[in-house]
Amino acid sequence: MTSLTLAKALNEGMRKAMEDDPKVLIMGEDVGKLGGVFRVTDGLQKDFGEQRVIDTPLAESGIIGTAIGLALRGYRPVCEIQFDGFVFPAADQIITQLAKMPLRSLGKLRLPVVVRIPCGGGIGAVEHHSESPEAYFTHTAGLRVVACSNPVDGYTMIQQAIRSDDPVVFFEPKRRYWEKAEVDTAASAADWTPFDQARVVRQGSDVTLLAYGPMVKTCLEAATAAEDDGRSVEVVDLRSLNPLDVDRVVESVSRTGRCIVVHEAPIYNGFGAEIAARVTERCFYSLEAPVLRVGGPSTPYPPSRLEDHYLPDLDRVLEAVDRVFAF
Amino acid sequence: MTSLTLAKALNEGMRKAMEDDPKVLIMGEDVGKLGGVFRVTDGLQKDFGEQRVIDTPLAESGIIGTAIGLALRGYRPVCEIQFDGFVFPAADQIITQLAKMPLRSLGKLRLPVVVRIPCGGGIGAVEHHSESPEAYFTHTAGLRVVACSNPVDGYTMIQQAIRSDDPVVFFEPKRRYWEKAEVDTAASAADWTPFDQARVVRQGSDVTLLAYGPMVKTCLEAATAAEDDGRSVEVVDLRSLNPLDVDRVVESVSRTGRCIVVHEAPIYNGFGAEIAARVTERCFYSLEAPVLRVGGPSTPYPPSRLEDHYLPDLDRVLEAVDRVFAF
Amino acid sequence: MLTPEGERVEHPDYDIDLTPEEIRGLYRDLVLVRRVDLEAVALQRQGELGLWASLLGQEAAQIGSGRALAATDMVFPTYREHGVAWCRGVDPVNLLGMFRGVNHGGWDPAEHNFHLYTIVIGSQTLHAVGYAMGVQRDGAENATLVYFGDGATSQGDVNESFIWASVFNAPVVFFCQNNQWAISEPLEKQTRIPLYRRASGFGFPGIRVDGNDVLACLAVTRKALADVRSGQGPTLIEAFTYRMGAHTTSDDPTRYRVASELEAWKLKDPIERVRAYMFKNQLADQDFFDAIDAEADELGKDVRKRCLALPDPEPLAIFDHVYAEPHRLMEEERAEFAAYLEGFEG
Amino acid sequence: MLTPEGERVEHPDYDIDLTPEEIRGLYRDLVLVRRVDLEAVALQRQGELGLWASLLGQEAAQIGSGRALAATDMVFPTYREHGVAWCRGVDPVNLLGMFRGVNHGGWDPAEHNFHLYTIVIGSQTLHAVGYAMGVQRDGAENATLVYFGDGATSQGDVNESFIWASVFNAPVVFFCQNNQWAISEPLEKQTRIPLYRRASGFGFPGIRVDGNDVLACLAVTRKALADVRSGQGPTLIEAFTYRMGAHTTSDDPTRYRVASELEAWKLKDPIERVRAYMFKNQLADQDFFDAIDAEADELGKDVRKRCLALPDPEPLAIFDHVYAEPHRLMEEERAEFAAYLEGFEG
Ligand SMILES: Cc1ncc(C[n+]2csc(CCOP(=O)(O)OP(=O)(O)O)c2C)c(N)n1
Ligand SMILES: Cc1ncc(C[n+]2csc(CCOP(=O)(O)OP(=O)(O)O)c2C)c(N)n1
Ligand SMILES: [Mg+2]
Ligand SMILES: [Mg+2]
Repeated sequence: MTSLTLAKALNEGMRKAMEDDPKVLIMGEDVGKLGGVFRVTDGLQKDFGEQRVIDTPLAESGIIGTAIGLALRGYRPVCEIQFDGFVFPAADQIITQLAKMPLRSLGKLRLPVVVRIPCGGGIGAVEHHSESPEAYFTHTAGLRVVACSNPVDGYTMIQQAIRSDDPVVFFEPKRRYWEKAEVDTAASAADWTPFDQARVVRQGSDVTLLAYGPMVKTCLEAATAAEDDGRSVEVVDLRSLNPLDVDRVVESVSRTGRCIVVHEAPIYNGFGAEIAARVTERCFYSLEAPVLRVGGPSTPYPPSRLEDHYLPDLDRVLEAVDRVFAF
Repeated sequence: MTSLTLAKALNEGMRKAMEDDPKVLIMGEDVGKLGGVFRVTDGLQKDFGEQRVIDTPLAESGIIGTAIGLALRGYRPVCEIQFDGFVFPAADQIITQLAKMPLRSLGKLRLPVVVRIPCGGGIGAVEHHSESPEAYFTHTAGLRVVACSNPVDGYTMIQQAIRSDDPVVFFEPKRRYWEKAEVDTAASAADWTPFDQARVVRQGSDVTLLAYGPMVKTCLEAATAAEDDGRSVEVVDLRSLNPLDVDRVVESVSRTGRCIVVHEAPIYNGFGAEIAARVTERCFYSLEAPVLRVGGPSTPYPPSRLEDHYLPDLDRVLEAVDRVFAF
Repeated sequence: MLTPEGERVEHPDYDIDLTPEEIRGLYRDLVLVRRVDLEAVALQRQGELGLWASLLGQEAAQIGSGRALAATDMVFPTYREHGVAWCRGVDPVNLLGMFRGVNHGGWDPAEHNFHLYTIVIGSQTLHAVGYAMGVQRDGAENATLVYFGDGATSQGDVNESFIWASVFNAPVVFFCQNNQWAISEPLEKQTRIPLYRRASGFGFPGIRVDGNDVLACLAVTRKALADVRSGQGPTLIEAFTYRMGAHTTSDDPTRYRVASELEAWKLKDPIERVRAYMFKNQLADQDFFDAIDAEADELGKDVRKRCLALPDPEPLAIFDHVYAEPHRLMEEERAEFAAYLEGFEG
Repeated sequence: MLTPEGERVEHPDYDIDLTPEEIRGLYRDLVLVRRVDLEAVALQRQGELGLWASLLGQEAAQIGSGRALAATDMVFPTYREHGVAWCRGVDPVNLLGMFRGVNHGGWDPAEHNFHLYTIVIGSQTLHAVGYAMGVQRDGAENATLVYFGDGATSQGDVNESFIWASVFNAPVVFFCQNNQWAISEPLEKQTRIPLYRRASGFGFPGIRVDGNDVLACLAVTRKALADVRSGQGPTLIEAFTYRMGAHTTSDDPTRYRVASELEAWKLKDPIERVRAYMFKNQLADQDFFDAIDAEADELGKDVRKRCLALPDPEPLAIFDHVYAEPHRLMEEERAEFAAYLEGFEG
């Protein structure tokens, strides 16, 4: 067991993947000497050289487009998008090429490309640096979309994503980069939770909170606080957004009868909408109340002095818990 | 009253807008002499000249980016994206600039830009020519998103979109371009249905079908067919996807107790998810069954020989009607 | 190197010496790919294809460059490179699949070192550069050749690919078929200077070649490929040619271009000049030409027959190949759809 | 035109004749914007700003080009153009808003003909070209000037903007401040030839100017603006300069660049050379310099004071200005949020 921050756990995970497979490459803006603006790739260029850790020109479409070409040549590129809000210049390459080329080739071409995106708010940043664009990608068939919430998952899921033969959009909650946990880097990969599985991170019987990425911790805190009101709150870390581990979710909600989805992204047509629709379809008769959604307002991310109001927090989650019981 | 195809109605609407306001411009690939690949801009360059109907270089980001600049200079550009699948190179300009600049300026800048997108399948086309990308835009705060389903709305809604001071993504169901209806081009604009309002296009009492764009006609046909089974089906043409005319929808669903959303886009995190989640929240106690979603499979759009299987049709809608009653 | 009248002209920098056998081979290629193309247009007219993008007029650009390739070189085409596909040994019937709507791409790119057709304008240029960066990392000496049109040069992706190729000195050759039109838009909507000069702004050589001269295209492409193989970095080739047909079978060029332009280009036909040259220099006799024509007809018939026999995919194929690894949602939707279909049969 | 030692050199093509008064004005600008910048860095260090992007070292490029503008010209900046903002009469405190997190852009672009700061690299270049196309359509003679960095030249958007400007002969001047770095990436990660040469590939003139020479920047920009006003089309100016500070206050340049580079550029300081020139030529006396320094200190204090007084926005401002016209969803969410907030107060 080693105590690692999320940033370091991801770093160690990539390092391990690069050691295991010489085809694994890292590419992105400032990923080399600087080690990325969050230092997630720190030291990798020093140890693996410029051929494997590539500081690219400043062009996100170029990053993903050339990563696709490298994958076609047998490489496994791990691309860093510097901040969530800068993924959009790459949208075309991700949506029309990365996601669709495998089907286009009737499975003859596989694109093991990982697109790492530090995401979410809470760090007092300027515009475009605090967004949660996951819904753009969960709606894009052909991609896997996952989100890690803690160092253990950071370490394992990044390696699983790299090993996957499917393209993976990998969300990292930037405001959790510096939070620590004990990571068992010696555990066998066979014992890791598959990266398309959800995990019940706290058991409860009255209401299920569904979250991923940065909001898992917030929900755990809310669950603890709700205990004082005598409410037993279950928290599920979804981990995989596409595919959703719907059976585990349904199992939980059928038991608790109440469900709240929590994410930072704007509510309107956010990923919470898919969960709410799907869970309702499967759990219609066990639901005591509609699935509630707690998320960002359906507005662009506000200036940082307002972000504490914008982002779901303990109070907002607890208020939703009250509401779901009041139904 | 004039009998117009949808394509011609849109053409006449744009012509009217250009006559009414010299600041209205048309821009896009092949919109000039060719009149667009669907002839929706036919004759406009001939009559308004190359300064107002601009054949652009082949670059969608450039189209939207320069349209933003033109809007900043006081123009009202109407941009054509040639096909749904080609909007993604413009994703960054639409999502980070067009949608967010008004807020960024605290309302000092307004961007009356219309992005016209011929959308949807059913015309036997090759890849990228049959998609329904609306969810990418409904989730993007700052944009209005509308879809017309018939010539009357084509004629009026395009003019309303052009007059709006907000950026509007305007979906046109390409397989309906050649369908005709009587359009009253003399009616006063004050009498037009506001373009952010839904419309009940068929009244019924047992189940509400919610649709927009190409699926409105399909739903109307299904409603007629369901009559034979003694089922009274209400059909609502949503018209505006952001904002959703939620009160009208809720009014209908509260009455019928059953709701089915129909769209061509892939189900997973599609716009139907938002409707289902929202309607369920508002109508929880009046719903006899969960809101069902009929849509494309959560896969990339298939080769055209499979599109009849992929696209929701009469049978798929009727099957959902059966299911919603069986709940 | 070959005038429209079939005169052979020497060029100081780019000379090639071809055997009569090789010249005959090029002629055969040109005729056969034109024949396949005509057949495809006919198939479309008869409703057997949803669409076809004709290469008419661009045969020399494609065969010249395509025949310059080594088998181990990799190619990234647009949707119009039927002639290059031919050079890469792709069965012409496989090209028809996507236009008939039975698939989105019907051959194995690895088998032919010929990537799938790409429809989103310009996006393949980045794939090609990435692929070439992979070749570099492998320490291999293969070249990568990427095709795109005049219109494509306006896309951000194409310009980014120039930047990447130049910064990484990637072993890639950019082959722009300037056929003067991007659907209805003439060249001046994309540029105000000749396209080959674009390269100079990115720091690598650009060259214009007569795209209707198969020998010139062959010579210039060979040289550029040799350059990248020896580590000299990218070249942009602009093959100056003309789209003799409509953009695709859905298009109506009479709306935007004048007949005289077409007539002028007819005089520069890429096949006629090779034929004239061969005649003049007795590289082939009438029997040879007749035999090629007969072979072309056979090929056309064969392509037609096998096109009609292309099977429609099974409905459940919608869910195939979307993911490489098991994916819950796909399995669930597939099962639901299978049940739905059974409902009809039952 | 002004050596690092403060010698005035003539240039055949770009000469300007400035009065001593004008020179003193430029000097004052340079000193004041540097002072504002230093104050902002200090404010960030003290937690009053979330971030700051310093212009240190780039003052001459910004003041030279900014002072070349006519009031009716339009400017599109990046996030670092504090010196240009100064020339456009934007109150420096307004620049701080977005870095403090109280807004995303704090001035009225129309009032100053100075667009908002744009963070998404390169996207403003297309806005500038579109704006210039509007100017063209108005039959007006204003120029548009757009700023971007060396890193930005790799973005598709910037290259598309070159294409559009060239095809439409748009009255726009591209001003690239090549400060040698894009965060941690040196110039050679973006290009292998000088950036000004990029323009030639698109068919318009490109020129490199000493970005630390305020007179040269002024002269070259004036000429380019005059050219576009008289319909001669776009120019790309590459101002060769250096980012003396960190990329932003979040950055740590010691991880990726050597101190000696910084030392070398210190000798080329844009302010020192003007001061030396003025001294040598007795364009100002010590009193003048002292007065400017005092004015700078006053300005710094004033900016600090007013920065601290910038009010935080009201929570419900989240819903303001997202749409120009009434929007149901905004109204609904605003009402819900208001009720939620009241719940706490109650
Ligand atoms: C991103 C994108 N936008 C638009 C289109 C529609 N489109 C298909 S071909 C074409 C013109 C292409 O012109 P060019 O690059 O010169 O190639 P050519 O067809 O002449 O071979 C256009 C606009 C597309 N396929 N992709
Ligand atoms: C599209 C996009 N990608 C990445 C970033 C993150 N980023 C901010 S500044 C910067 C470097 C910009 O370099 P340059 O263009 O040279 O301008 P400079 O900062 O040196 O003035 C990067 C990568 C961004 N803002 N936008
Ligand atoms: Mg062309
Ligand atoms: Mg820079």
